[in-house]
Amino acid sequence: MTAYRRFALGLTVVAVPLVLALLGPLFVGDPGPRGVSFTLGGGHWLGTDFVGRDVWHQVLLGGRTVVLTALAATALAYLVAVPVALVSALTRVRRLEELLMRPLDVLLAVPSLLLILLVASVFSPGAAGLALLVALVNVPDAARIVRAAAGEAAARPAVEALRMQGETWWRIAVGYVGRSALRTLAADAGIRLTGVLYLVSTAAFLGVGVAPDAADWAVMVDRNRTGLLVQPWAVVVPALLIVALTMGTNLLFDAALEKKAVPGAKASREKEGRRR
Amino acid sequence: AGGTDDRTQSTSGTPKRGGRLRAAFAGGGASETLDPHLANLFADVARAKALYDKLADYGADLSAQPRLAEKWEPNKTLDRWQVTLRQATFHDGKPVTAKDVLYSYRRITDPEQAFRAKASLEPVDLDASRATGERSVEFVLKRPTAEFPNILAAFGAYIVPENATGTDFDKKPVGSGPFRFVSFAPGRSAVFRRNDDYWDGAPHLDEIEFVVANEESARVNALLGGQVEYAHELNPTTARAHEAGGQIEIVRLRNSAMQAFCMKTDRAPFDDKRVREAFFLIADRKELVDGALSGAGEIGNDLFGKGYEYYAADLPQREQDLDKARALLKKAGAEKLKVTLDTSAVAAGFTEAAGIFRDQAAKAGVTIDVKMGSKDSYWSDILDGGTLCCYRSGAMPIEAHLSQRLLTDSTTNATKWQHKDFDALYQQAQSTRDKTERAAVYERMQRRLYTEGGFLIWGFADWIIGTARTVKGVETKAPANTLDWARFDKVWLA
Amino acid sequence: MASGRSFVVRRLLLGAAQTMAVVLLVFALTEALPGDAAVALAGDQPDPARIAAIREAMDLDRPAYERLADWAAGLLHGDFGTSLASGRPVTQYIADGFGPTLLLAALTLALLVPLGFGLGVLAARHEGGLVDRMVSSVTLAVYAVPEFALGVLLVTVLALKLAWLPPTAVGYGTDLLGHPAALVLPVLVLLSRPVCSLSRLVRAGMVDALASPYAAHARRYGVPGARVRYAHALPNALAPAAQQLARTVDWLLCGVIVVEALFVIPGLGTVLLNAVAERDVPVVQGLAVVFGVLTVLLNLGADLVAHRLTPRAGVAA
Amino acid sequence: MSRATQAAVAEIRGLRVEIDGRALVDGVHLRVPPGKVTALVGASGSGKTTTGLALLGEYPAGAQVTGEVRPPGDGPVGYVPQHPAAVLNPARRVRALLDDIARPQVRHLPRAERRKAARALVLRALEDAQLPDAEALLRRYPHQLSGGQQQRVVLAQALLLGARVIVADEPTTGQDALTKSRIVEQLAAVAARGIAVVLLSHDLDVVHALADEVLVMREGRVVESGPVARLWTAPRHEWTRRLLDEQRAAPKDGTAAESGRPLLEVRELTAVHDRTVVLRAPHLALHSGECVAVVGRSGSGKTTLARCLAGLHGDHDGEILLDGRVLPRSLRRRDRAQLAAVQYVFQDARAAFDEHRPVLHQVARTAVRLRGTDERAATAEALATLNRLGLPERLAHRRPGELSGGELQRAALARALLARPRVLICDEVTSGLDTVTRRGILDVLAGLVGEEDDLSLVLITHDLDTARPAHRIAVLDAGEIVEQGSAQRILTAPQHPFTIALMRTTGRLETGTRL
Ligand SMILES: Nc1ncnc2c1ncn2[C@@H]1O[C@H](COP(=O)(O)OP(=O)(O)OP(=O)(O)O)[C@@H](O)[C@H]1O
Ligand SMILES: Nc1ncnc2c1ncn2[C@@H]1O[C@H](COP(=O)(O)OP(=O)(O)OP(=O)(O)O)[C@@H](O)[C@H]1O
Ligand SMILES: [Mg+2]
Ligand SMILES: [Mg+2]
Repeated sequence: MTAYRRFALGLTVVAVPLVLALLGPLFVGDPGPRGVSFTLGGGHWLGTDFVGRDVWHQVLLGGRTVVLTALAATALAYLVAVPVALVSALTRVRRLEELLMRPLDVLLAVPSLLLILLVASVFSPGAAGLALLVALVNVPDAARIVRAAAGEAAARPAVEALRMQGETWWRIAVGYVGRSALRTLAADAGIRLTGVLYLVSTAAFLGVGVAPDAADWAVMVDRNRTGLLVQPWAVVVPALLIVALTMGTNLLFDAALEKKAVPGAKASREKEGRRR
Repeated sequence: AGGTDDRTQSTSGTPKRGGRLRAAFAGGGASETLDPHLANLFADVARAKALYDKLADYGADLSAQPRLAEKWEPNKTLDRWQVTLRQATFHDGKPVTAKDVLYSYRRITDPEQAFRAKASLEPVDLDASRATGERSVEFVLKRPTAEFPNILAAFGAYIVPENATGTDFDKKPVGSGPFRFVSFAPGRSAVFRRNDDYWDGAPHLDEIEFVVANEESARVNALLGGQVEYAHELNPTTARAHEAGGQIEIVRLRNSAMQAFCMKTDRAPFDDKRVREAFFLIADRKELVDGALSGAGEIGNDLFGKGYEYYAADLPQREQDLDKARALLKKAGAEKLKVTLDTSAVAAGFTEAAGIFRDQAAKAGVTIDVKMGSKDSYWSDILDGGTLCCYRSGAMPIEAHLSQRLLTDSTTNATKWQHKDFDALYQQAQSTRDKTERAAVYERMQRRLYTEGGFLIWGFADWIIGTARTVKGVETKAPANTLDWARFDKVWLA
Repeated sequence: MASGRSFVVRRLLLGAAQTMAVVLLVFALTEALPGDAAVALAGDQPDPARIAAIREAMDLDRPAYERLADWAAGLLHGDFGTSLASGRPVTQYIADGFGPTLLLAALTLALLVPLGFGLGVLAARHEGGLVDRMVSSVTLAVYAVPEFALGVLLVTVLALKLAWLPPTAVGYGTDLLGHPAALVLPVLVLLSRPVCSLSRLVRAGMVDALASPYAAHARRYGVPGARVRYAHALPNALAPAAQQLARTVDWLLCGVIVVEALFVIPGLGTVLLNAVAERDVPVVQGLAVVFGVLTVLLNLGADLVAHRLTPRAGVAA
Repeated sequence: MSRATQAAVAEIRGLRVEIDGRALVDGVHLRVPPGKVTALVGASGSGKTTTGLALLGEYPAGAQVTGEVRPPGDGPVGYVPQHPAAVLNPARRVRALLDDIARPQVRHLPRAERRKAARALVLRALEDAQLPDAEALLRRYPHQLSGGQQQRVVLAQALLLGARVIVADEPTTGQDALTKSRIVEQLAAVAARGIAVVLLSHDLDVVHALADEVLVMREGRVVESGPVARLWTAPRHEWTRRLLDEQRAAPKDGTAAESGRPLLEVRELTAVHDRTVVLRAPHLALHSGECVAVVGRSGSGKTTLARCLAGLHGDHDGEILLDGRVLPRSLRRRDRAQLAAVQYVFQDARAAFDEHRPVLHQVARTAVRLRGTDERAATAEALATLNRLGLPERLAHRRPGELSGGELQRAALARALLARPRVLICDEVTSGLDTVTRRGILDVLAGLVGEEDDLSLVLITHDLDTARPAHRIAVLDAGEIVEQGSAQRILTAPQHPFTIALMRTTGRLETGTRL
């Protein structure tokens, strides 16, 4: 009932891009002949893109890679960042923390442009390699934020009590400290997902991962931008889809983590009391 | 439609004197210099052109036009050329002399240095060449060179005062060009003032400022917002958006950039000329021009230099013929062919063309794998590596194209087109004094390239320039790199 | 806080090592990139003989470690070396690029901090409510629009259609302060993303902090609402946001390539981009030193904030 | 008396607070007259805290409230919560926490004087709350205070507030007899100023000394109420009688200590906080099957000692030996057997639980992790232990936030017991319990010490009553062990002046004389 309402907004917003992304490729027809790039009309109801392809056709095709690569890369980044951050938050050995975190700082200071360029030219990684690379670029950042969020929880007496019980590291780290930092983690992940989307498209242009003219919303936004004033749909539609995806996922996160009622906040409590 | 009218207007009318024109170019960042011999980018050339002169420069059909050289005269064997200089002075008041010319050319060919024009000046034997008078030079060549004037017009072969050194160029460059130096901030702007003593007539403008804006949309926005009056190198889409609007003028310089795929003829699968022909037949040139150039260009016929002097215009236009292509491939035993097409974001339209050609080839049963390469080292990577790549070239005389790219010892022979008989034809042309006879030899060479060459030349891109409506006198028939392109001494502000 | 001081000293020492690592890594990366300065300079005229000549002229024919050692030796005397491409001193490159970059960063930051924290706190206060949804949706939407598209949109509307502001800073060179109007659009575009990331993190921390018993206690005791939010709850929500802020400053100082290109601002991002494209190793190296030091200092700053805000972290078992 | 006619500052009528259909409190009437101390006493979990919070207009999350609550009208209400640590902002120093409250009080003054005036107010409040050495204290963060000090800081906040009503939820649990008696004086003085005080406590001595009107609660209902004198002399309800009887019954005295090789031995221990030595224990021994009580004033270093033993406080010199073998300084380096052997029950039970997981699960984990019991058996054992400590199954399935203070304290004890420790360190485990429950718990512990030979107890307390069943008592003062000996000797013939003072105050409070 109310839970339903909480999720309603996020669900509606995320539904369009998600459905398009997952089902689009199933309903896509024949691409048809190319037209002149960046034109409207001629049977292309969203016009043509930078190489004269039908934009709607590309939109239908372009969601799956976006969603999958971005999700995979983000997940991968956290898979590394969270344990690293939690180890360093929970350890008493300063040297271990420095050993884990300082090298990541080095990575932060290296322009990611250089990294991607290098990877682009030395290996020529496919989608999986791209996800790895993008994840790698995101690890130091994510690790620092998780570390900062976990710092306070890791020092709580509850952690001491868990240690006293001989609780496993994973339970302490993930089950308690991670759980306490969950909201920050979700917020960070939600935004990072979007950053990752665009990093994927930048990388594509430099020759990593997907082809530079791939049907991929982020790539579309990037590559069609020259025609923004002549044929805006080629940018606007995929951009809106990405906006919806970002907004929707984040709102869903928000709703999922919403406090049921805030202890100590009188106003909400009284209302609840009266509602009965 | 209105555009055409305006354009004729812009070159006619009475010039008005005065004003400052700001021109936006893509630039080279903080390492830009005003040394004309180091000129590499369009912005460098535009600045060099304003400050300096060459002995000759290219006309609209890429034939050499006299500039500082008043006239040139070869001997019988075409290996000694007498060049007479016109009366001109440098900005510091000293006359331009034969000594300056020889100094400039010697500087360019300095073995310690690596100036770009060095390769172009290679046929000249500078040790043997000498000044025969205050304003006359005798150039001794290593071999007969009928097209010697092209050398005088070569990219970067500017005349600087004797003893000018590297450090002078950034602080106080002195040339003989239409504008004098005022200030220069590398990667940002360069301001020049009118040279009232210019031999070709003083410019109309009081001042010209070159500003650097690497991003195309920044140049357009600056132009639309009245921050500059001239924006070089615009996208076709931008041109389309503003052509009708009337806010700004769009100038299209036709036939400026040759667009091609380049097949390495010395290795499989392109060492078989049937495969090369099949590829010629696979290309749907119209689709490529529409898709990759957004329609802003003309289709090509696998020959360089459409509209230039000596262009073999009589050869039939090649059309897509997938059936024939498939048959040829079959004959060559190259069914289910797989090739990698190298491309890179190094030039506009490259990645687009690659994608489109990949799809076209697929219809003929050829699988093309598009590989994005590093844009900073692309040209040197594709020179020897790979089998198939995207290629482009700015305007240059057909002779230069042949000599630089298609002879056994050419420095940038990207198609690996190495044939003794072809080299011989080139030598024959260079030793032929009569122009029509020479044209016939060029025709034979081009026919050969048309049937079995390594360049699949699918189009010629327009070079697009935007100007404010007040800017008049911008030449519209000058492909990029020619004399009248980016030339500001004939431009005025209405 | 003696332990605080030793913490800083240790981190600064480590920072020196980190900067060295950054420089080494950047050097290795630039070297590993295909092509070198000679190839880049040759451009579409990759005449092998010419490339070899350029290489010799630039000393590129010497082994990489020798060049690195020379460069490092120079650095010890405060000499950053000279650019391969132009022969001008690297310090000049950095000095020229730093002005505009610093100005943009400072302005952006001056707006970002109040805006990011303000919106984050506002959203957290109304968690789940209309205001929260609005703030979150709008900032997220703006975040998800690529900088480039946003820039073009703003320029088209505010500069070209309405003519309120100049569309670019072209021709102003480094004298941006003389043309403050030209800074408005770049700063707006620069703000668009960090406002979202910062406010989202602040919001996340604040939701928990505002719901904590100590915030309730302060409220109970009549501490004014704003004070409860900013003085009581915010410090407990600050650590991740401080990290994010450090990253943002880092980005503002080193990597606003799109905005610099779009508005023709010759900052450090452009210098880096060009230097990498030209394979101008000494310039890239010089920038690596600057970026390394900046990152180390910023990280240290953020960690100090986190350290200060979780005082218990030092004593827990 | 005139009480009935006097207008109440706040009033509750027929209050029923219900969660998931179960009433936490039901039909509670409460009038809070100004200048009087109204006390709520009752068993742990009987609804005292719930009622107290209702006076502030606060209820547990998801509660359904019926009845009439008239909270004190204008101005804030002073509140001393049962778990003071939770309301102290971990990121702010004590000074900031107090300044914020003092500031509005000085707003009427000219700007220049405000600072000084606020400072004076803060210092006064600290003094009133029995916190000497204010300067050092103000610079500290909450976690750098002992449990009792935290409680007094919160009390200082309440005193500083200048509210017309103060709700004090167990304000003396963390205090030793000396401090407690002074706090009682303070609260009496506060009431004398016309401020209404609502005292929620199971410390019947305090209630007797302080209260005017007493309400006795049980299972969410008020079973009896009346003036304190009447209640004490003639309790009507059987439950009230039991509470009082338990208090009066003198606990059994512990028997003499055993000798032989000590199970746990402390040698030359000096513990440091921030470079200041807070504890010096040259020698302390615990024999198998023995119960040693550590008694001392609040802030004397009892918790620090316990934490050293438990491996939670690494910043110390000296050795701690178990069975003659040195125990690793940090519990991270103790193996499972060592962890299980020495268990510690935290002073602040609320902070020591993971707020997201059900209590039962957390309790059972000890057996799973430290003894390798399988999940099912561990849960069963946890339930049994909880039951023995008076926590029924329905409570065990709740999360820590849904238990009362005393219930949680017992859960914490159960969690440690499930390790079957050889040494159990109890840090004020009975402070939050009513007399009846406390007796029960102490009996359970005594039983464990008696029956299973290998449980030895370190009982940390400032309540001499609680220390009475111990075999031996060690008295701590300002970080030094000033006296050590058999319980009997210490209680009957204390030698050190400090011990004597402590004994005397306890006695005085028991007699219930207002000072
Ligand atoms: N949020 C909650 N949800 C469900 N039950 C609760 C909640 N809070 C308290 N209870 C239950 O309500 C009863 C009364 O709790 P309350 O905290 O008022 O007791 P108390 O008298 O203060 O006890 P103690 O002396 O142990 O502190 C207890 O049984 C407790 O388990
Ligand atoms: N982290 C810390 N930094 C500095 N001083 C501390 C710190 N923790 C505790 N102290 C001080 O050390 C002394 C001993 O504290 P401890 O917690 O051991 O007292 P306690 O005897 O348990 O008191 P209580 O009965 O109030 O719980 C106290 O004066 C306290 O203020
Ligand atoms: Mg209670
Ligand atoms: Mg204690």
